[in-house]
Amino acid sequence: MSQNTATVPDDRLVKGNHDFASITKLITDIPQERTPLWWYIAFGISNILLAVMLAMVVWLIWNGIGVWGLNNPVGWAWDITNFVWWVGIGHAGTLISAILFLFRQGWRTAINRFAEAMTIFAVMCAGLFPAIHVGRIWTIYWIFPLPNSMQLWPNFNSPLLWDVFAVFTYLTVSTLFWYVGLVPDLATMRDRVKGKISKLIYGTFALGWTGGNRQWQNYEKAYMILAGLATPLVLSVHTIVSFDFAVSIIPGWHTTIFPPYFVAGAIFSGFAMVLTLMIVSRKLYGLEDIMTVDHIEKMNIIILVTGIMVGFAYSMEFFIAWYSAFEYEKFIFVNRAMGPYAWAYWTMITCNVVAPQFFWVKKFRRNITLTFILSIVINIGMWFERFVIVVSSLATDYLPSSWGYFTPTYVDILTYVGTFGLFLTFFLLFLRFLPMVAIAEIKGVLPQANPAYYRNGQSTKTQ
Amino acid sequence: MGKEQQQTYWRSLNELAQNEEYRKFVEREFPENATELTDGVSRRNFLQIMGASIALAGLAACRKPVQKILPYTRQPEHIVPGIPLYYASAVPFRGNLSGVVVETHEGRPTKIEGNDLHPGSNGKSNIRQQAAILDLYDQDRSRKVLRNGSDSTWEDFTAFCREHFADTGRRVAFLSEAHSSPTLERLRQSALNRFPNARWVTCEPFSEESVLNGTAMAFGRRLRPSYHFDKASVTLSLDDDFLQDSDNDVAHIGAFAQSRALASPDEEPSRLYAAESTYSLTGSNADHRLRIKSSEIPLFTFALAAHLSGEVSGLEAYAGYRNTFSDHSWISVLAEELMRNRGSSIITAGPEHDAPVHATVAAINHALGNTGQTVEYLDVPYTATADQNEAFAGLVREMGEGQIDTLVMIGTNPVYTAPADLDFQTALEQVPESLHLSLHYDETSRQSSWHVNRAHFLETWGDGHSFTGVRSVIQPLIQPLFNGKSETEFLNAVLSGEDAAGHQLVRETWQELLDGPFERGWNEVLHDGLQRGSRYNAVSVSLAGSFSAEAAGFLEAAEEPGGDSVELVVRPDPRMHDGRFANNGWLQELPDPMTKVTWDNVALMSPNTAERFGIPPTRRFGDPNQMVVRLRTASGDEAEIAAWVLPGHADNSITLHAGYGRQKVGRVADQVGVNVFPLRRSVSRLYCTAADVSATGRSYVIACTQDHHSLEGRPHVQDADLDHYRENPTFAQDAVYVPGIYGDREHPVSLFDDKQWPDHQPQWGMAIDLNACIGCGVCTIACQAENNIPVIGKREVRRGREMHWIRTDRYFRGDERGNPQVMHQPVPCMHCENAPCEQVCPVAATTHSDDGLNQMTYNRCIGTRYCANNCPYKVRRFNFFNYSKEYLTTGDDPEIIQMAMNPDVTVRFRGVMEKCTYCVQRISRAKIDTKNETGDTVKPSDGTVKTACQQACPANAITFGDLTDEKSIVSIQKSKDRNYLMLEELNVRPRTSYLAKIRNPNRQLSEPS
Amino acid sequence: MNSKDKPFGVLAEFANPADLMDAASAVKKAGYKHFDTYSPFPIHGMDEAMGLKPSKLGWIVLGHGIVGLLGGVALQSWTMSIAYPMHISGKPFLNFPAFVPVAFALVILLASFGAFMGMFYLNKLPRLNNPLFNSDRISKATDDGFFLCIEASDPAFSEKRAEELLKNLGATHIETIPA
Amino acid sequence: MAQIFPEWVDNIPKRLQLATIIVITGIIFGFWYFGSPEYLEVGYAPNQPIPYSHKFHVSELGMDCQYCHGSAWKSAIAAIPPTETCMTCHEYVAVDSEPLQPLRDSWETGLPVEWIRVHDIPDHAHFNHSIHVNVGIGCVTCHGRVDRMEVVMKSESMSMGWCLDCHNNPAPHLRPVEEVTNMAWEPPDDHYQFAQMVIEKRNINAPIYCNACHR
Repeated sequence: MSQNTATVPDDRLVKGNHDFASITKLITDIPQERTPLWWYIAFGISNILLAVMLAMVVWLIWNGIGVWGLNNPVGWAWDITNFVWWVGIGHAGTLISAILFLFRQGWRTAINRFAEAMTIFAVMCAGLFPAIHVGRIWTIYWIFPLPNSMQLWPNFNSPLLWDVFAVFTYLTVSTLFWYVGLVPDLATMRDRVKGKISKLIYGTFALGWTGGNRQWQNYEKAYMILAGLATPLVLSVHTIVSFDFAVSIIPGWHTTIFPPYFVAGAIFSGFAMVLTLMIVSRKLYGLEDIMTVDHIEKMNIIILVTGIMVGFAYSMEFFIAWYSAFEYEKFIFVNRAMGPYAWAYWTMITCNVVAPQFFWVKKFRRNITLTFILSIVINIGMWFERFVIVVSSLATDYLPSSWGYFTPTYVDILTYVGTFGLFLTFFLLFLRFLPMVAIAEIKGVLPQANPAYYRNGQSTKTQ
Repeated sequence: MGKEQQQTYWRSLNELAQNEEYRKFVEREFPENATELTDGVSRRNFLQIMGASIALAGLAACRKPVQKILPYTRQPEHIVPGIPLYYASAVPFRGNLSGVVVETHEGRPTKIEGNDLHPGSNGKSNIRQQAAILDLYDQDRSRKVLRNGSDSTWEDFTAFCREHFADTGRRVAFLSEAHSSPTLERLRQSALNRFPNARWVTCEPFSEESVLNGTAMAFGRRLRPSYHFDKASVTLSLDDDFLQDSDNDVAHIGAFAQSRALASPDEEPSRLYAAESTYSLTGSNADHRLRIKSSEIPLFTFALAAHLSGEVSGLEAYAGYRNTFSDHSWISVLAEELMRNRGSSIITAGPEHDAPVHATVAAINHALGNTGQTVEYLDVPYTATADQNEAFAGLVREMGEGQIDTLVMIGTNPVYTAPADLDFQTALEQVPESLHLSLHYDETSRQSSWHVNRAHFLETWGDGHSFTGVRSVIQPLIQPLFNGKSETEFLNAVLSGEDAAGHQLVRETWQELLDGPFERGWNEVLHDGLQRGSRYNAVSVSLAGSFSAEAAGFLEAAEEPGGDSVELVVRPDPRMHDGRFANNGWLQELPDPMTKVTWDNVALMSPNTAERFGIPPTRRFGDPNQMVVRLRTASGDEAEIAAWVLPGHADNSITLHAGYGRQKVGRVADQVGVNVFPLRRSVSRLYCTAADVSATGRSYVIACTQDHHSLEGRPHVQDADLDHYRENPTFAQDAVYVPGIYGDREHPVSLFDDKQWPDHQPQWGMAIDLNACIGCGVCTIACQAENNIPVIGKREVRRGREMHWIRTDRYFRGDERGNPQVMHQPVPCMHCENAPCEQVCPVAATTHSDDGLNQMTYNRCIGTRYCANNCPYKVRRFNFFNYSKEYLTTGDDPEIIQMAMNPDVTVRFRGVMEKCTYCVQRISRAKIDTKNETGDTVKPSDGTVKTACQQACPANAITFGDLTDEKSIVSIQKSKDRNYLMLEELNVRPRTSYLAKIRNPNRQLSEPS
Repeated sequence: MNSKDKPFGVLAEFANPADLMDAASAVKKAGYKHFDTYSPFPIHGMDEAMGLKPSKLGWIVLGHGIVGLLGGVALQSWTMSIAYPMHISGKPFLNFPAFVPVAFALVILLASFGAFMGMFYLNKLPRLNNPLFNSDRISKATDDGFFLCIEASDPAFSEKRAEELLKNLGATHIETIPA
Repeated sequence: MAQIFPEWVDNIPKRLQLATIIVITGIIFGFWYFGSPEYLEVGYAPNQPIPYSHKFHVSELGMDCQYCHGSAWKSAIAAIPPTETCMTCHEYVAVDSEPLQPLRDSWETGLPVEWIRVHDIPDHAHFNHSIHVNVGIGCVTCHGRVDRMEVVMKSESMSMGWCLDCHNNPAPHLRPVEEVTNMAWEPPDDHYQFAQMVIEKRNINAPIYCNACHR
């Protein structure tokens, strides 16, 4: 990369003896060759799920929030749980693209495109829930500061409003970031696809990119800045999401440790989800050379680290609860572990704290199957984390008289399942029609991309 | 049973408002009352159904919907549209009236309040009176006269009467509910004169007959004991729930609360002992409670009398008598206590207990010199001279033998309520002609040859006396919605075959009753709601000579029930009574004060008894399923009903509430609960012993509004023994350690400069005295009536979505297997100054008003429920479905229920949050009136603004007013040392504070077991 | 495509990034201004080799960021304290701690728009029709080709001399691109 | 490679920018103007069952508002007069006029005349006439020059914003209480001092908190 971005020296980020052309071919061929059968099957299933979700949403809006299992103490349950869960997953993408970029982690190039796409679709799923969880969705535009004949404005003291701004910004910025990264590769596609129509389409979105250095210069700058902006953003978004709870007064919600704890959790689940998707698609598309076992190991290390952070947060919560000498706080945490929701709590602990410990062992870190299984286990665990926080705190708060137990209805469940339809539909379309790896960036980290490589013979090729 | 039936208050949502019949019907019934009433759109508009309906909105999109205004043609005097009018009337119950004032809006009665002038109510009311409005607008009331089940008319009926009763030799039997109406009495006499072979029997499933028999035994006259709890320093309740199951409960509660009132530590509150089987509301307010089986109550009573016989004269009859309770620790202690408080003590016994108990109680009271002090014996001319329960049994026998050829039933529902062993139904089949007057086409109407639809008391003229004999006229507020007839009109038709108006009948009677110029007296009575100075005479009594003989007899007969044989106790339901209120959604949805169960009756039993029959002694949190038990009496009658563990219930005793399991009566009543009258005998009606209990293994879903009944040691409800209070008067305030601001409550640590309320006058606040509150729940109903709170049905309540703005939390404390204490705590919105709900609302739908109210703006709410989540008191209520629309637009003619709505309160739409507003509509009215009168201030004088709950509360537990005026009652209450804030440590600064409860236990009596 | 006799420029292809870089610095030395190098990925040190001034994008972004900040603070302060002041949880109308998150989000949002649109503006994109595309080889520039194009618009341009120079710089292939 | 796009395509972006700007401003303006209560509400003047002319009764006959709408001084509602009120005169005046037939029908049948509502505010807004009238807000302030209306027309938007405009600054709308029904009243030059005096004396602080109107 240009003067201000020298990557941390890391040999053989790309396995196999690839040159520029072969890489181009490897990746740009995917959208060009015949659509494989499995894709149609997967796409069909996703569409069915999507249809289910839409049906549930219509049913909800037609009848009212009552079709969910909510009750008087428990005003939020699966809706907000799913929201936080999806947003959390949405964190990996921008994190990989932005933070790893700033830290010059060359290996990110193999997976960032992929992870960013996942981010955008995950955030779309997340955004759905705050929108449909309101009682009168037809008035939801009131949360935007629009001038109106009532002369009323939203309440900027409300964490929920902060959330709206944060998530909206996050979605927008992630999308811009993703698109900027795509432009040179769209140009590559434009120059390789055969069909007239495809040429027109790719050409249009490539915006006439030439690959001229005068363009590269501004491009690099823009990418830098966006990365610089996205980094605090990605940290702030889940911080603000955690404010929804931390700013409240409910024991189990009103916790200062939430921001870092939520961010760690988000990265944790995000990486897990990236792994899940990556392990599948690298196999299906034979990209083992680009998304190598080294990548998987590196990500497993991050999962291990964040997993430990999350575990630490869990224990810290208990300590602070005891240390605060605040009886309601104490009760709520003991109650989580022993009370009516103990089953959920221990599921969470097993999945989030115990499971990642496998990754202390290098053999496990590099074991694809195990990684795949654990990545799924972790996402289950992280869903339960949010469930435990949201529901168990509300179910047994200050006044014992108003305690109540939450039981989901089929609408709760199907709506959640349905969001996978939404997510996968978009993701499959992405895999099918867009270069799923940042071609230009991969080329940039090849040894032969560095002029020095040619100066002193073959020496740099293998050192 | 078995599976949960969904309780459909509303059959289908499609039966929507605009039906043409009602249009006509309104114009026919009350053309004088037409303002904005007679066309769909504007009526809904006027009823303030928020945001109209989606349909209307759609319409508005294309064209402005045309809305009509329909002015009066001839405007009645006094009526100014938009200003409610108040009329004095009276509510009859079991033959006794309580004076009320009825609020009407453009001719629609919308709210009932107590009548300040009436000694029976002192401006207060109970749940039955509050809920009476809903009975008036009950769509399921019978609307026509029926002859053998097929449509007929009132004219046909009168014609029939003329023809049928022409033969005065007929063996006519009149079966009437209890009454105290001079007019009805007049007609009764003429009836008995007209038909020499006629007989008149009073039929009340739960009556004061055995009380009267008791006094007859003791004093030789059937007299009604009237207790003055305010004068008593010691009260002993023998299985008597006098705070709830009484015709004089409002007065009782007031007096009782007064006797317990504590302005400062050095005052001496009264003390209440309760010996009972079930855990009654009265028991929950007792300082000492003894849980014994109802079948042991007589023994306990006799033992007490025996013990006292040594110390006072008048109880010689009991001298030397001994039974298992003679050595009970309570007996000696009670005896000592009662001796210490001669003349200022009261002993009462449950009205359903047999005569000997009441006789003994009367004897003890008399011997202790309470007669004339705390107990009065009233001579009630409207009670029969003979035992009506026996008379009823006799009548049924004769009916069965075919000796009765015409049965005239004025009210009452014996087919449903009569004791099983009498088998009234088959007896009724032997009667050729049976005439039945009733509000609903009920079980008895179905078996009768004539059914006449009865008018609600708010629709017709009537009269009667209060429990203590204050005479009132029942004045109608609206023309009969369904052309019903009053009992007087009915009986008059039977006698004369003529259709006389109740108005004229009542006036005729009162010609005799009023001295001085009639019209003036009459108007005075109508205006005041009572005839001043009228009351039953208290007679001086002395022990009857025959007493000792009788006593010897029943002492002889008193047998000891086997220790572990199970007794079934059938009591009137606190809400349904004998089932006559079963079609009232407000009462069905009001949680039972002790169990918090709604929409069902259950078999109450102690944890030990439950375990004995294989029922888990504690419920799993959040699990609505209850085990169903099969109960079989010795005589083989059966009922299957869900078991409910009530800590503190006597072991080997099962309490059942009557009034449920009614069939084909109305949308609300049908299929709710189980009918337990079949388990009842005609002799010793209260309980039957040696019952057989077995678990069926089936389970049944119960909708209970309080899942968790322990306080978990939290300091929300502050109470203390009198001694402790005297040592540390501010114990309640000191109970909570308030982090950071301890010892400096005025200036809590805060990120912001402290906003000092009040910066504007007035500032509203409320204080709730837990020492006065007995937990009856009338505040909930009063609030529901005032604030248009919908009934949501069993399924929604079971899901924990109850809508009540003020709830009464009930906590048990202590040994659940033994005799735990109970605490009642009414919880409305606290109107926190630093309200946590406000800051989290993204659209500022809940904010603070200048006068310190926590406002909920429904029409701004988008329904995130974040505020409810963040409310530490969980007082916010969410419209999960379109409850109001279902409640107000379903049924045959929804407009009827719509007429019950308060036009000053917005009806909430689906998806919005709602909560207690401190009755802001009343506040605004008062502020505006004050401003209009004074021209400058918006500060109403103290007491002008009363919240609905405050106005109804018979115990005066709730005070409300302006905090900027340190002379206001609420300020004075809040300045008391017992005053404390719930969850003060959160620094949300609730405007609603509580006054701690003080218990007054007897040191000699160790912890009650 | 219009028929101006003047071509768009001379396009030369080079074997690898290193050669391209050398060529670029040479062309610069030769006094050319209007030229550009084309490569499938950005090449280290090419900016110096071509003698490009640093990008102005940063300033555009800064401007947007400031607008976002001021706008955010202004919006919240005005609505909460002037437009319709409401008592909320006993907090002051100007509750700045609570305004931080939204203001922050708006800064990021506007700044990102700045970076995004600024980049395309500076790169004069979108430009779907580009004389450069008249060349058939140029499409390799997005694959594995390394090109240098001296444009006719350069004052010092003459087709002959440009071809000469580039040939000497070891171009593997040279063509003239019609305008 | 050959060009994919013809040359003219390069002009599209600029044009596009221009177009979007125009469209967006158009939409905003459209909402602001056509969506406004002023546009939707003001001028609503339905034909009534009886062509009652306020112009004639007020201007020509000089009847006072209170004669028919007296409840406005006592109650929240300024009620439409009962048929009775009309008949006090029309039993003798214009007894057989064709347009008055509905009135006479109502008088005989006892069924109300079905007037069409002109001034209608949402169900969740509880407006109280008495408090406004008694501190000196003129009828004309909200209802316009009814004395000039043959057919009653809605002359103000009556949107929440419209209410707030006055509640935020009531002074300009205050007048002596005895002038409340005077349609033609013009504020004198010293009106400002007068208003301040009234606000002082009557301690007028028009509430803008929600419960003032929404209960």
